[in-house]
Amino acid sequence: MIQVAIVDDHQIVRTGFRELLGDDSAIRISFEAADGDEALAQLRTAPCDVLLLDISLPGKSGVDVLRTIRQRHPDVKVLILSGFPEESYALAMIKNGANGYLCKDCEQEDLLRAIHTVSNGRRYVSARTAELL
Amino acid sequence: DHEVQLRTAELTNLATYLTDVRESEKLHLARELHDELGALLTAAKLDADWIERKLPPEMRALVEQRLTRLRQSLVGGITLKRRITNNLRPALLYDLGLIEALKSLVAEFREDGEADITAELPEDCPELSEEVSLSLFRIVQEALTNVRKYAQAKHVHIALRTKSDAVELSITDDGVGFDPHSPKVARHGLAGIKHRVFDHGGQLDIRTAPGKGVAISVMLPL
Amino acid sequence: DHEVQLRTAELTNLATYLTDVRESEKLHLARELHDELGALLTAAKLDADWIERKLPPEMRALVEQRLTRLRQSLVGGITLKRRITNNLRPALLYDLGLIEALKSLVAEFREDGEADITAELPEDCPELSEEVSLSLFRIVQEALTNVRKYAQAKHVHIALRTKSDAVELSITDDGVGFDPHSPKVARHGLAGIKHRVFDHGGQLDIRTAPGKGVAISVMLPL
Ligand SMILES: Nc1ncnc2c1ncn2[C@@H]1O[C@H](COP(=O)(O)OP(=O)(O)OP(=O)(O)O)[C@@H](O)[C@H]1O
Ligand SMILES: Nc1ncnc2c1ncn2[C@@H]1O[C@H](COP(=O)(O)OP(=O)(O)OP(=O)(O)O)[C@@H](O)[C@H]1O
Ligand SMILES: [K+]
Ligand SMILES: [Mg+2]
Ligand SMILES: [Mg+2]
Ligand SMILES: [Mg+2]
Repeated sequence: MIQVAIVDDHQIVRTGFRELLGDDSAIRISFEAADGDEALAQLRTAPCDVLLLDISLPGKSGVDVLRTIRQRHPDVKVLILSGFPEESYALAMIKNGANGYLCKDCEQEDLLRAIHTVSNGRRYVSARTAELL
Repeated sequence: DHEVQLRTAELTNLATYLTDVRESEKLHLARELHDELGALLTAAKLDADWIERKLPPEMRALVEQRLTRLRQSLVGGITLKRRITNNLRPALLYDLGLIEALKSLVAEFREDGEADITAELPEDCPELSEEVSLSLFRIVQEALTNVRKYAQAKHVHIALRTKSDAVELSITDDGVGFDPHSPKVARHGLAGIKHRVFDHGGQLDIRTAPGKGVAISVMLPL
Repeated sequence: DHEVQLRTAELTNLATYLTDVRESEKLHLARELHDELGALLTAAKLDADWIERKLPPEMRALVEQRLTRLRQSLVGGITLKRRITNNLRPALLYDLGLIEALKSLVAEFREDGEADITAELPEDCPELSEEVSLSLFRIVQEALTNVRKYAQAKHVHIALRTKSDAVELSITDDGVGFDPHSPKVARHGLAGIKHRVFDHGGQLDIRTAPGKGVAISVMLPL
């Protein structure tokens, strides 16, 4: 079972992702959080293998949350979900410790594949970003 | 004389205000578009995808064409929103800081392929205020736009150096240069740069002559 | 002295440019949002409605909840887009002209209920250029904002009169007024008005004193 957390400031988006992940029997939703502080608080007690992290959050930015998770929870895999195009962002996010990068308007199979890939300890990025790395 | 001084102060004030308000309006709009409209579009797309997946094949056939077009419209909307937002508010600058944002300007310029470009940027982003970061970003943006438009340069170099009490930025090209004393009118790009530097209490130095390229140096106190 | 003149000219130029570019950026964005994003959202909404209608009841039940939510998201997106666009570009001004746009500013002010307001507007919209219309609109907008913020007025009056070679605008209130000679700093509203009038080669007259209300008169040549 892969324990997944969803961090996004919009309920309606979290619900959409929750439903999308519901189709994969190997995935269980551990928790949802609406901002970085809530996510960090949840991580102290709730199990989490893969954390889906929105880049633009109110308060602490996604990047700050990512850096903190890297320090406090080195085993948690972080998959960045962004509304921004991969070219400009992915590389910098990977450098900051993300395990993968995905656009929010990706297809369901891409998201599921990404979750499985990072939970196995591998990196998930587009072919183009992989080349740049 | 006193009159003239008052008038200059008033105009300086107005220019500063207009520069700031333009940036803050853009920022506000970008947030609104990205956060609110972005969330609605993402949610709509997720629902459309779900419907597409969940309808049994024989029923899907009934509405397939419209459903596909609906999803295309949503992807189109998301892409458009992203482009508009990014123009308004250099997202990288706010999310990842000045260095990453400058790197992406440099990468963009390089992709155009009109001239070589090299950059000398510190590894770590120094602690700059949002205002200073934004001004430095806008200055590089304007300088590179000018290089594209006029310089016919072979090589462009950008350097950012931070000291304990100041940050230094330079943009240099080896292109056609210009006569800085010719009384051209609509130099809003350079006037804007000058005004930004003035606003931060910094120093601006533009070295150029016909055939000698252009070297812009900016020093902003921290 | 020559230096100072140059500097004043440069600043005036910059302020004009910043005023114009701010408006034109807004207009451009409003067009993009309205024409492109608006079209995509409308198309998406029509397709979602069509799907809702065409699915036989038993199949609709399967996806009803999502489909409803999807349509709500789209309506939310359309409403948001409309609000943003309207802020950017006084839609009425461009679609129906200055008179209707001013009427709507007046109606808005009246609805706030803080002071009476009367308006004396020509029935027919005279032939004004887009720039003149926009400037007159922004001037009234700023003047009414100031009345709301400071005047504590009982009554406000707006008049627009067109002559063969000029257009005259006045905004008068009977509120607390202010001392026009006190050296306050951040007067961007009035400085902006002054600059707009200057740009059109017009004349501005602001009459006020503590306790005497404020009367702003603008004359722009046609
Ligand atoms: N890198 C450069 N190489 C050659 N000429 C330049 C360069 N930068 C500026 N110039 C010259 O200086 C002039 C003023 O530049 P400035 O950026 O102020 O205004 P602009 O680019 O003409 O217009 P705007 O920036 O308002 O769109 C330009 O028109 C151009 O002739
Ligand atoms: N109708 C009015 N009644 C009373 N005082 C006024 C009125 N209009 C302006 N003032 C005074 O003149 C000052 C300058 O107005 P101005 O519009 O230039 O700047 P502001 O409203 O203070 O700031 P901004 O417009 O930049 O948000 C105001 O602060 C206020 O004290
Ligand atoms: K995002
Ligand atoms: Mg968000
Ligand atoms: Mg320029
Ligand atoms: Mg004001």
